[in-house]
Amino acid sequence: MRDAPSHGFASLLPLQTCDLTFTAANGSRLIHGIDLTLDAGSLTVVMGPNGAGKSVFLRLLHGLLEPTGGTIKYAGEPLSDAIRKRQALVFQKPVLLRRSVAANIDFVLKLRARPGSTQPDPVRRDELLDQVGLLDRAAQPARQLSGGEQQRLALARALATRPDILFLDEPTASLDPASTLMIEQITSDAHAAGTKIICVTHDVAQARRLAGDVVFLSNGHLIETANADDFFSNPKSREAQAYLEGRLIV
Amino acid sequence: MRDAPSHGFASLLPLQTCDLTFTAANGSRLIHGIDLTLDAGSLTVVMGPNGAGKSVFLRLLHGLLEPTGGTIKYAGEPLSDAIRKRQALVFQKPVLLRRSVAANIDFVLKLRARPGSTQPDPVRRDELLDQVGLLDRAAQPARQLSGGEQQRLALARALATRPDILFLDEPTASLDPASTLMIEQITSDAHAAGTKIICVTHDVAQARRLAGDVVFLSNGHLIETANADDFFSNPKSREAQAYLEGRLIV
Amino acid sequence: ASANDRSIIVQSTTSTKNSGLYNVLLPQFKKATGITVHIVAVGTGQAIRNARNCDGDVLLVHAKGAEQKFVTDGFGTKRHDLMYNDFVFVGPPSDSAKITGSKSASDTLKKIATSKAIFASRGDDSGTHKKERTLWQAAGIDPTPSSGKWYRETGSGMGATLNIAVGMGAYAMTDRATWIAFKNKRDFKVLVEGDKALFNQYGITAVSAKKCPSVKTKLAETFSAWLRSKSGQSAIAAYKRNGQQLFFPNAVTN
Amino acid sequence: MQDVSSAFWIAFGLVAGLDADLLEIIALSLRVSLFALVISCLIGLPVGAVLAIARFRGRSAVLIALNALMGLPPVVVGLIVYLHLSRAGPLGWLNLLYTPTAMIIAQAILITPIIAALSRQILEDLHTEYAEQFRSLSVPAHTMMQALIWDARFSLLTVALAGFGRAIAEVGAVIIVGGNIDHLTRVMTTAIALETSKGDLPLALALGIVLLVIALTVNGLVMALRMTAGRQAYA
Amino acid sequence: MQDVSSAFWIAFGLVAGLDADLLEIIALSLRVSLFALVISCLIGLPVGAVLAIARFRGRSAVLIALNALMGLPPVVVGLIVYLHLSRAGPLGWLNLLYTPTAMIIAQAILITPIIAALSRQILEDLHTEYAEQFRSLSVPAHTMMQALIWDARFSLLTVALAGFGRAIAEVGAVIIVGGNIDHLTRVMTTAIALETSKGDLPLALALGIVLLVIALTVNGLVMALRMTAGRQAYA
Ligand SMILES: Nc1ncnc2c1ncn2[C@@H]1O[C@H](COP(=O)(O)OP(=O)(O)OP(=O)(O)O)[C@@H](O)[C@H]1O
Ligand SMILES: Nc1ncnc2c1ncn2[C@@H]1O[C@H](COP(=O)(O)OP(=O)(O)OP(=O)(O)O)[C@@H](O)[C@H]1O
Ligand SMILES: [Mg+2]
Ligand SMILES: [Mg+2]
Repeated sequence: MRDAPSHGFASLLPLQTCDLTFTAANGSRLIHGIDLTLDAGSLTVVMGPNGAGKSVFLRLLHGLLEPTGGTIKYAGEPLSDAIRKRQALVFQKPVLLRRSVAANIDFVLKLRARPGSTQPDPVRRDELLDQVGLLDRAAQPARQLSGGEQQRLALARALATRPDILFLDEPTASLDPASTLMIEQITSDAHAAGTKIICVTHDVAQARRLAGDVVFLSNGHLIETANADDFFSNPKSREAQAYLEGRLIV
Repeated sequence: MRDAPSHGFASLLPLQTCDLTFTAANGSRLIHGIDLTLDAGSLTVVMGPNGAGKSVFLRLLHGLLEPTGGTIKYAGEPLSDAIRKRQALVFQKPVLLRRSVAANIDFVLKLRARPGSTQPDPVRRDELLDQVGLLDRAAQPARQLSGGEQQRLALARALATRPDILFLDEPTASLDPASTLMIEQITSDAHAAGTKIICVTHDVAQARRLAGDVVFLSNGHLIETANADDFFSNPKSREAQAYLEGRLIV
Repeated sequence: ASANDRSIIVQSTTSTKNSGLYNVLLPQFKKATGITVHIVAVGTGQAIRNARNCDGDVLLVHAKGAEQKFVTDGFGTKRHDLMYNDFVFVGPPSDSAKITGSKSASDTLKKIATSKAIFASRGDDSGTHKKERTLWQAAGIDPTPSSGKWYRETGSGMGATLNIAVGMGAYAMTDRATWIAFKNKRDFKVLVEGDKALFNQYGITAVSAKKCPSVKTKLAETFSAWLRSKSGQSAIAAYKRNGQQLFFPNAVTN
Repeated sequence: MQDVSSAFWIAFGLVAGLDADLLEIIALSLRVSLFALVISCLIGLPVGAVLAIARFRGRSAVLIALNALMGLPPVVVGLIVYLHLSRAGPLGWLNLLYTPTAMIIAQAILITPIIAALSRQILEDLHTEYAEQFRSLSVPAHTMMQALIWDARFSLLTVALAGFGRAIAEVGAVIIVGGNIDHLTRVMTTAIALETSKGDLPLALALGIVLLVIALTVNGLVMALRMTAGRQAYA
Repeated sequence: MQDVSSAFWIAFGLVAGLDADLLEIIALSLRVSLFALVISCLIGLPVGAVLAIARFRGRSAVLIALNALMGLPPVVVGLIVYLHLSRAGPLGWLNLLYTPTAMIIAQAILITPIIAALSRQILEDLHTEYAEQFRSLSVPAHTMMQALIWDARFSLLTVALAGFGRAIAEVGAVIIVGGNIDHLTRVMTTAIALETSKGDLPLALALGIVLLVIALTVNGLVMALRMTAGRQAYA
């Protein structure tokens, strides 16, 4: 079984943003001219206080929001439908279909199935559910799951697409310690198999465990990008220092 | 300003459950005969793996679900509308009205206003928003808030009812470190002012900081209740030990 | 409409209404008397029924038997002949039953029945429908077993029945006023006319205050009397569509 | 088919000419149907909201009945109103038969179940989202109803527009209780029925086109209002 | 008012007697309206779904037009179908005028906009919830439409029932294209109109009651089905 990229296409990386800007319909600027390059090889963790714009930033990278300024390039190519199909995003608040747990996975498997084979593959579905510890819940309505179970299902659904780039928005926010470690393991495995992981988290310990490099946002600005070891041992910006110390950033 | 109980009514405590049982419509038993007494004076933290039944348990205590067996008593009285009105619950997935941030608070203030005064009190609303750091967002649609901001708004809304018992279901799951400390401070303050806090969390560090006593659930069973110091230094049950060590509980 | 306004309600057949006759009569009447007349045009049965419920001050229909029963039951003061015209048979020019030029209504109906040509009957118990049934009876034919086959009972007003006849190329019997005023004739023509049996008498009856205390009998009588007076009768005679006179006044003027 | 194209020309002429008679008919149509709509919303929305939130024995039966009442035949409604308002009827002394008021009553009876049944569905869908939060806050039923109706107001607009459409297009009921009396109770639909029975199909169609233009205008105005409101306050 | 009570007795007698003529009329009413409903759903639901998810220039205009079409007057629909199917019309050679097929066509035209407009609203409400997730998964439009319709199927039932109600209660269009011909195209509503014009109000009302009983039965069956389905699969 592989959750890693399933094809021999060219890499999507490096991911480069240039003066990336986003202004909401109500006129407030949520992302201020971010210039950033993310390469293959290292697991990227995005950190920053609540309301910093982390979720908006992921949405922009994944093409769910249209930048109001600047550019996003994947291996030099502008974001296209073909590129978007090779990405997956686990939302901070997962939206599950009003169907059973299994049907939520089946929906995605059918979507990504080779043309011709319209039946989702039950073996792969069960593998995925097993991986996130939900196999015995396959028949249950997805919306009845507990908070942590829903988050795990959303991750399994994202893995079902075998993405080249996986965006995770606080994937373990309401998971118990064991599930958290389980998800971290799955994430590391995917990373090792060549999937680029870009993960938002507030859990500093988790960030330390996972991160290869850290992107720190605050107030819509890119404050700092650094190698993880450097960032945690010696954050350069005042904002990152305050964040790590649990102080309010003013 | 006081967020503590606003009246001289008799205490709702002790809270006692006797053989509390809940079986879902699909026949699966989610809560298995829980006998528990919670007293005033100590802040209670509820812990347990994902799917243990923590959220269901809070719903039962708050009267959102009808027990299919056993009893719940507040200071010897069965749960009534009058008692429910003196409680508040911050949901794991907060449901905000499709209105502005301010209107979400106003809705509750109007609801709890003395008969006759139909206008919500703008001063108190601003105090509440300020307390959770959302004052400058008052006019924004609540559903546009970031994940962490939504969670803080939900807490402010619960505080607006000046509850005697406050149930918190993972209130800091997606908060940044500073906001987490801020919410912990608000919680401790409310506790100090006499509000009984019953808080679900997966964050062991947080539980250590807050808990006076711990209730540990697993698989719908009450596994252990203990003084916090005892629980963290020397958990008695195999399940609690495994949980604290981040091992999967089988 | 409060009780003291100078307005009355006439329960009328649709044929008089659709012909446009009221458009010339009512302004003249209003000028002469100051009374406003409201026309409710419905099926004959419904008109009589409404009048029995005291929801009209005057009844103007063409079903003599039913009108007389209305009066003997005490709902009307007196029924008066007002005017007449005649019924005609219309149909497509192809005329598969070859009824063109038939001398009598009986002949016409026999030809239609034997050739099983489609015939659109009102089938709504209206004055016209009652007349048609009498004619079938006189011809010695019972068309009802063929209902739904060549005998199509439309259960509709005259105009709707003509629309249907035109739509499916069926024969139909209609009063001349409706036909002349009717605009959806296409290639349809009058094929049979002139038989005495096709005579069509309109009557007018004021609703009686004995059964219906709320009716404005006085105003109703004024309307009835005016229509039967010289000015009313000549106004009826003067009304033409496409150069043709639609109604022939025959009230007994006094 | 020539009729259809000539109908467009006639309709154009009618609108361009702004005939006083036509204006009178249009005004009455709008007055009657909008009035009936307001009454139906005042009754139907609360009924829909109550059924959306209340759980009681026999609720399914009530929902079945309410949904079935969407199939209330206009002629039957017309007859029932007629029998009540007729001078021989219990309310005959009100002298309402053959007046616009009678038409408003008939249309309101006709569309209230539609408003109630459709808004029930929309409010219930929203309620599944809000229910626990409301129950946690011990929100009283009437506040809950208000909040649901307010927060679903933009979706409910479509329901109201469905009711308006049904009312403005309706002929069976208004012709019985209104009588289609010239200059008194003639509305667009009864005028169309009259011209049809006269065989003047192009004119009937032209009036139909005018009626659709009216419906379009009303819908356009509502949409414009909705967009202004949506921009000012938050949806 | 006596008429109303006697109507109940007559209605009772009609149902108890199970008159063959009445059964024929009931069967045709159901056949025509259910058939029209199926066609309207087959067209209206996808249209509603497309409008719920698609964002394009002029979308507001399309929505205004669609909502306005809920106010399509039945008589006008009847006339347009009549002019097409009439001997002189472009489709005259099909010989469909005054057949149940013509009535089905007319009713389908009448209720398709209603199904489309109302389902658009319900599907759009669900779509605001699903939209980002779908877009993230690059779900193609037709799969999205299917998923929305499937996941909202219980709410859409109310829309379908509204369409059914409109169809079964409708008289203006079917009487023009069907002709209310005895034993051929007479349905409940045209029979009611006929008895009304004959002045037999109790019989007309009785037929109205029977019609409502039919509507109740259909709604009851649908509700029973829905509950069985809701119990078996997950909503
Ligand atoms: N559509 C919108 N219009 C206006 N402001 C918005 C909109 N969406 C989000 N915002 C604001 O943008 C800011 C950034 O939101 P975002 O969800 O990206 O924060 P975040 O960094 O993910 O925070 P959290 O850690 O709480 O999830 C927030 O303050 C939010 O209120
Ligand atoms: N209505 C329901 N019918 C059947 N099972 C249900 C229902 N609601 C919840 N469950 C199941 O009950 C179990 C307990 O759910 P609950 O939400 O209380 O868990 P939890 O302890 O809060 O977990 P988490 O830490 O993930 O929030 C879960 O396994 C869930 O799938
Ligand atoms: Mg976020
Ligand atoms: Mg939970």
